[in-house]
Amino acid sequence: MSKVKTAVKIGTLTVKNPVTTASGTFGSGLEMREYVDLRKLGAITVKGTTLKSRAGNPLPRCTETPSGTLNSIGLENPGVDVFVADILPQVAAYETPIIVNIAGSEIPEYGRLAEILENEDAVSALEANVSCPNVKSGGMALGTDPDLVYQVTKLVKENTSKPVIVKLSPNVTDIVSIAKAAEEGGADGLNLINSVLGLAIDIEHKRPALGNIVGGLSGPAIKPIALRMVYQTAQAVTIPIIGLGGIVSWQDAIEFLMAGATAVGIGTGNFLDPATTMKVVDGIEKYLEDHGFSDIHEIIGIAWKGQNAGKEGCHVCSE
Amino acid sequence: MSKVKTAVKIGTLTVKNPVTTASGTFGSGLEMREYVDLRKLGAITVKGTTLKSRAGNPLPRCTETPSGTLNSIGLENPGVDVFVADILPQVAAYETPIIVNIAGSEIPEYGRLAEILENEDAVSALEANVSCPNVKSGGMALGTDPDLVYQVTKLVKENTSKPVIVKLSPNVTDIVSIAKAAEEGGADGLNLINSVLGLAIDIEHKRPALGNIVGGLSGPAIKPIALRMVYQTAQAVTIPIIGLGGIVSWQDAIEFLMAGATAVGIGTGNFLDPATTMKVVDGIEKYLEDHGFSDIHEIIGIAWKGQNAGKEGCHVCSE
Amino acid sequence: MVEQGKILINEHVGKDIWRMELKAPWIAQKARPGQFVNVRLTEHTDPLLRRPISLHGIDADNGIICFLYLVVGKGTKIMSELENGDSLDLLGPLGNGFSTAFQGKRAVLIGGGIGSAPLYPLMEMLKAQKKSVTLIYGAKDQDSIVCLDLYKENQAEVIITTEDGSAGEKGFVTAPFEALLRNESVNYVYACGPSAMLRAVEELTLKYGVDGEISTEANMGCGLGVCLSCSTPGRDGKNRKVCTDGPVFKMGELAYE
Amino acid sequence: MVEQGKILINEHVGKDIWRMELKAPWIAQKARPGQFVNVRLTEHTDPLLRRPISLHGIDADNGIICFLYLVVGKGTKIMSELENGDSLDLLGPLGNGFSTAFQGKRAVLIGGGIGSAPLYPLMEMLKAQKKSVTLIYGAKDQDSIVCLDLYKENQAEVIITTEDGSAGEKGFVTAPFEALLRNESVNYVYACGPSAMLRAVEELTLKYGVDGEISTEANMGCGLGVCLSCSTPGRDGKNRKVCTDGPVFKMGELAYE
Ligand SMILES: Cc1cc2nc3c(=O)[nH]c(=O)nc-3n(C[C@H](O)[C@H](O)[C@H](O)COP(=O)(O)OP(=O)(O)OC[C@H]3O[C@@H](n4cnc5c(N)ncnc54)[C@H](O)[C@@H]3O)c2cc1C
Ligand SMILES: Cc1cc2nc3c(=O)[nH]c(=O)nc-3n(C[C@H](O)[C@H](O)[C@H](O)COP(=O)(O)OP(=O)(O)OC[C@H]3O[C@@H](n4cnc5c(N)ncnc54)[C@H](O)[C@@H]3O)c2cc1C
Ligand SMILES: Cc1cc2nc3c(=O)[nH]c(=O)nc-3n(C[C@H](O)[C@H](O)[C@H](O)COP(=O)(O)O)c2cc1C
Ligand SMILES: Cc1cc2nc3c(=O)[nH]c(=O)nc-3n(C[C@H](O)[C@H](O)[C@H](O)COP(=O)(O)O)c2cc1C
Ligand code: FES
Ligand code: FES
Repeated sequence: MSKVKTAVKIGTLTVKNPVTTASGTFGSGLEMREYVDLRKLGAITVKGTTLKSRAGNPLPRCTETPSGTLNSIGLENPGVDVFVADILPQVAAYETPIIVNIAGSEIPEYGRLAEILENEDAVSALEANVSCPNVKSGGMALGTDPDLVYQVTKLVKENTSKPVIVKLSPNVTDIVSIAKAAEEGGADGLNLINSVLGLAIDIEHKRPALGNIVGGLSGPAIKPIALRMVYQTAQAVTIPIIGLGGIVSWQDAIEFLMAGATAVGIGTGNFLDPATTMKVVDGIEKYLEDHGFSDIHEIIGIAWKGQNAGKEGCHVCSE
Repeated sequence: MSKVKTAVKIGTLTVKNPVTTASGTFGSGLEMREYVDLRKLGAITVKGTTLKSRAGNPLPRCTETPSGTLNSIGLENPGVDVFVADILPQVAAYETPIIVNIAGSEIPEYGRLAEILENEDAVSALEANVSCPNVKSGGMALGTDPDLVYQVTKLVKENTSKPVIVKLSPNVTDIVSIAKAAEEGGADGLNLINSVLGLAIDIEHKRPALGNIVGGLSGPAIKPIALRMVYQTAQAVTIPIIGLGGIVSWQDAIEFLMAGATAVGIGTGNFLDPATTMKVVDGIEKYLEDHGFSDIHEIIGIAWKGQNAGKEGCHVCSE
Repeated sequence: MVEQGKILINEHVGKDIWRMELKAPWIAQKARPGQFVNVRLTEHTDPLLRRPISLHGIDADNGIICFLYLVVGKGTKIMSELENGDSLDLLGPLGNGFSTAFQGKRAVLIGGGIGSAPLYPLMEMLKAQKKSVTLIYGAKDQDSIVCLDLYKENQAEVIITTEDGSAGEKGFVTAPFEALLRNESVNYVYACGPSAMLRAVEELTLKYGVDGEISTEANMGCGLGVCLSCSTPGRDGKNRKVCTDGPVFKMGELAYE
Repeated sequence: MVEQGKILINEHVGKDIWRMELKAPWIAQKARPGQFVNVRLTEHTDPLLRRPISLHGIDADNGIICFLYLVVGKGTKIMSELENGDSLDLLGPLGNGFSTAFQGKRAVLIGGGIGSAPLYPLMEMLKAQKKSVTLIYGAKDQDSIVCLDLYKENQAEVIITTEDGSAGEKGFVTAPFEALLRNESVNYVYACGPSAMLRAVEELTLKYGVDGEISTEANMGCGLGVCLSCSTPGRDGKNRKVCTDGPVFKMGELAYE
């Protein structure tokens, strides 16, 4: 066992290392047992769950872009009841904290989901995905409006005693104001970023490449966007951030930690190499040892806390 | 000469083909003479110009990310007077329409720049870059506020008789509302997108990789974001769009045209292959010929005008 | 399992078609006909995703597997440029594979274009079980027909159709297939190819009341059952993952819109 | 010009150091010592940007150029994996190059680590002009010192320093350089290496009133003078582009912060 301390806390939840999975890219975890020692993960963040089952979007649901993938799964999932009855107990057997990602198309659904999951001891934390359009408010994603994010967070908090993570959409002008709204609503942690809204054209068929037209861009292509949002947000809030977006190596994970993330999530990286999470766990530990750090907290935010930090200016005009 | 019609109009400006350069990635054009037949371009869009000269941001100003580059040049330029006196006449000799990209740190500067350039016959159109922070309004970029975009556009229009293109920042929640504000302000065309705000960490030095901390992400990585914004905006406005972001091949350019762009710009693509613009000009023409089109307008927006167009839903939750 | 396969042969065998043999003992040992391998093409991030390629040959004894692939885009182009001795990052075997436990003796295998790739190891397996095999192989033209010797060596009956008539019957696989169904006894049908072909074949099997399986495709994100990119509706209203519930499905199992 | 160079030799010559010879007649014809080539590593988009590499050898007669490069990241790693016969996409020659029209006979060339790469063709040119050349070559250790034969063949004087003392004098290039300046007549100095070394060398030349040139580096976007990524402040308050105004600058021309 290494002497380096890699445990971090998100609210009342302590995870033994800062590595979790990105919701929707790791199934329930069970599918990955052949490649991943689930016990070795800091936490397993499972596929997004909704009140009722969902069939998802029309195919094609996935296409490749330069260093990225666009997907429009459409939250296909069996619904929270099936999840709780059939899947959760199996995952719980691995004794790794389980973070359940929840999504609703109307705000009250988030409260209902929290209430249902509150009874499940196997659930260690809730992660509210606020990237879906709010049907009631004209279709703009919930997560683009600080007031709605505040409301959702507050509602989830009221219905659970478990730590609540709010997963923010990057498709906003001002990520910091949204992050602060979640913090004010009582969030114990933030997850950033969800995928970036994008589109590809299938020029052969002269139509959008995805059945759903628009999709979420993920993978290494978005890493600079995610790092920027983590860097800015970490300086503006006091709650921990799970940073993710394009992590495929331990070096990428170190970038996120240095930018201010307390933990990291692996999404698309699982598709390239199903053992990516394991390599990131080991790589972070080795990095800390090799560089003489004794606790992971020493590098969290070092890029802006450290000696070398400079002043952020406009990249366009040097104002 | 090909029989295919490739000419398009932006306001009163007709360009013989839809290919221009992305401001800041092609200098004034003169630097590229060894590689590019400047007469063959639809238009040359030159480096951003400000009222006074600017020295730009500290180094490093550029770093590579997966399929992208992050840059923070900081609008280094000699100022509009030097541009007009020394550079413009030389570029004008090539008889290709010149689009001058202008930027100000306060709104009135845009008016002043338009006024100065109004006297220059060699200038075919103005492109207002609204991605810089507005010093007066707390530092958020001008281009993130529809009212300010409306004001800038209106002011530039009042001070020039030339076509006015507004170059939008992608770092916004709702690109369509910003685009509409520019249209209402009188814009003759839109350019989208400018680079996406990003950051990279230099883990060896434990600090941001760029001297300016944040930078603009450009190149193929952002192509899906740019295409999404062009696709959405083209359906919401009636003015033409110059689409750009990650174009490195003629196939990429066709994607933008099908998404609804009337013209395309090549930026980072020039760095990979300095002859990219020429290959895109030829490739578009050949595509149209090979597919039996007689006029480029037949493919503009075909991805949403065409038979195959579907209904856009939420990529996350299939609402 | 992720296994680094060592390339033994990578040869151009037909119009844009290549055949690759790799030393990959672990996969060769585990794989069943109809399964596939997810191939990583670069340690960099473009092209990013792995590409699914069916097992066209499985030689457990010698630890060798084989791919038959059509060069259609950048991933398959990279594959075609690899040389003997190069290694290739393989994730697999993945998917469910064909089942061969049907009643009766006579199997008809229908391959459309590169869709014939997974049928070869299936034929070998059926032959080992003493079934009789007829292959109906449809292609664009003569130059797109490859690897027939394999079938002939194994005493399989082969019927060729080409769209332009440059080899075999002119037309599509459905014509000789329907003739077979009408005139001879067919116990089980396997088909792999473009979805229009699969649909037509499936309709015929339903019409003539013959059972069988199809191997289908979908754009894949993970190949592991975790991303739901490949999720395809079944006739029962439930979705199936092409990567782990498939790529082989029972005739009539999937819904076509 | 974009030229597809054909690799003739790609050999490992020192600790993480490789030497590549390419057939590239157009560039070989045009290039001057101190210029560089911008190398594209893939037709895909990761790694995206070209990598600037100095000309370490220019053989116009045979149409051959040579690179000496240190493997530090993914671009140079890709270079090191290329094989004879492979082609490499070269954009160049770029930059201004060294000038050799100085008064007097004695030139001192100072190379720090891989910074010695562009000094070799410079030495050849100086020798052709009958100048006398002293090379001061500083490196981490013995294993990082490469291609000295070239200098010896050309009767250049060579002084070695290593940080660990495993070859030559222990320490940095500045010690023997200052000794030279103090004791001998030096007409012109050329230096290329890490920026800390360049700064120290520059201070010594200013102190001893000797002219010279340095070749410097900056992260580049284009290498063509269009992106201003490499723009570096001069002492006169004006910026210079390392790619087109440089990479060679007069001693004292650039401002160090
Ligand atoms: C289970 C399965 C088995 C397959 N077996 C074979 C085989 O044995 N031989 C063979 O030649 N081809 C096979 N294919 C198709 C093969 O995967 C695609 O042709 C290949 O992915 C195209 O990659 P590319 O980079 O060359 O093309 P591109 O068009 O550049 O690929 C772009 C993207 O689209 C995806 N894509 C493109 N075409 C397909 C397709 N038909 N199916 C799934 N994804 C696609 C790619 O994975 C990639 O993400 C199989 C597909 C599946 C799903
Ligand atoms: C004019 C010039 C001449 C050069 N000549 C040589 C030479 O002859 N031999 C040699 O070994 N090296 C030389 N270099 C340095 C060489 O360009 C870098 O080592 C190389 O770009 C690193 O690429 P990478 O992908 O291996 O490393 P990575 O670290 O993966 O590169 C990441 C990014 O940083 C940039 N970068 C990293 N280091 C440097 C650097 N030192 N200078 C400029 N950009 C950098 C790369 O271009 C790339 O965009 C020269 C640099 C310049 C500017
Ligand atoms: C196929 C796929 C499915 C996803 N499903 C969900 C989901 O159900 N809920 C959610 O909050 N995020 C979902 N995401 C977003 C990821 O969790 C993650 O935020 C995003 O992919 C960025 O990380 P990455 O670049 O490491 O993939 C999904 C992403 C992908 C690629
Ligand atoms: C080095 C560099 C400098 C740029 N300078 C400007 C500029 O001065 N004004 C401007 O409006 N956009 C500027 N841009 C943004 C580009 O014009 C373009 O919008 C962006 O790079 C996206 O296109 P691309 O992916 O093709 O590069 C610059 C981009 C780069 C990479
Ligand atoms: S490809 Fe990911 S679930 Fe099938
Ligand atoms: S690298 Fe682009 S101007 Fe020098």
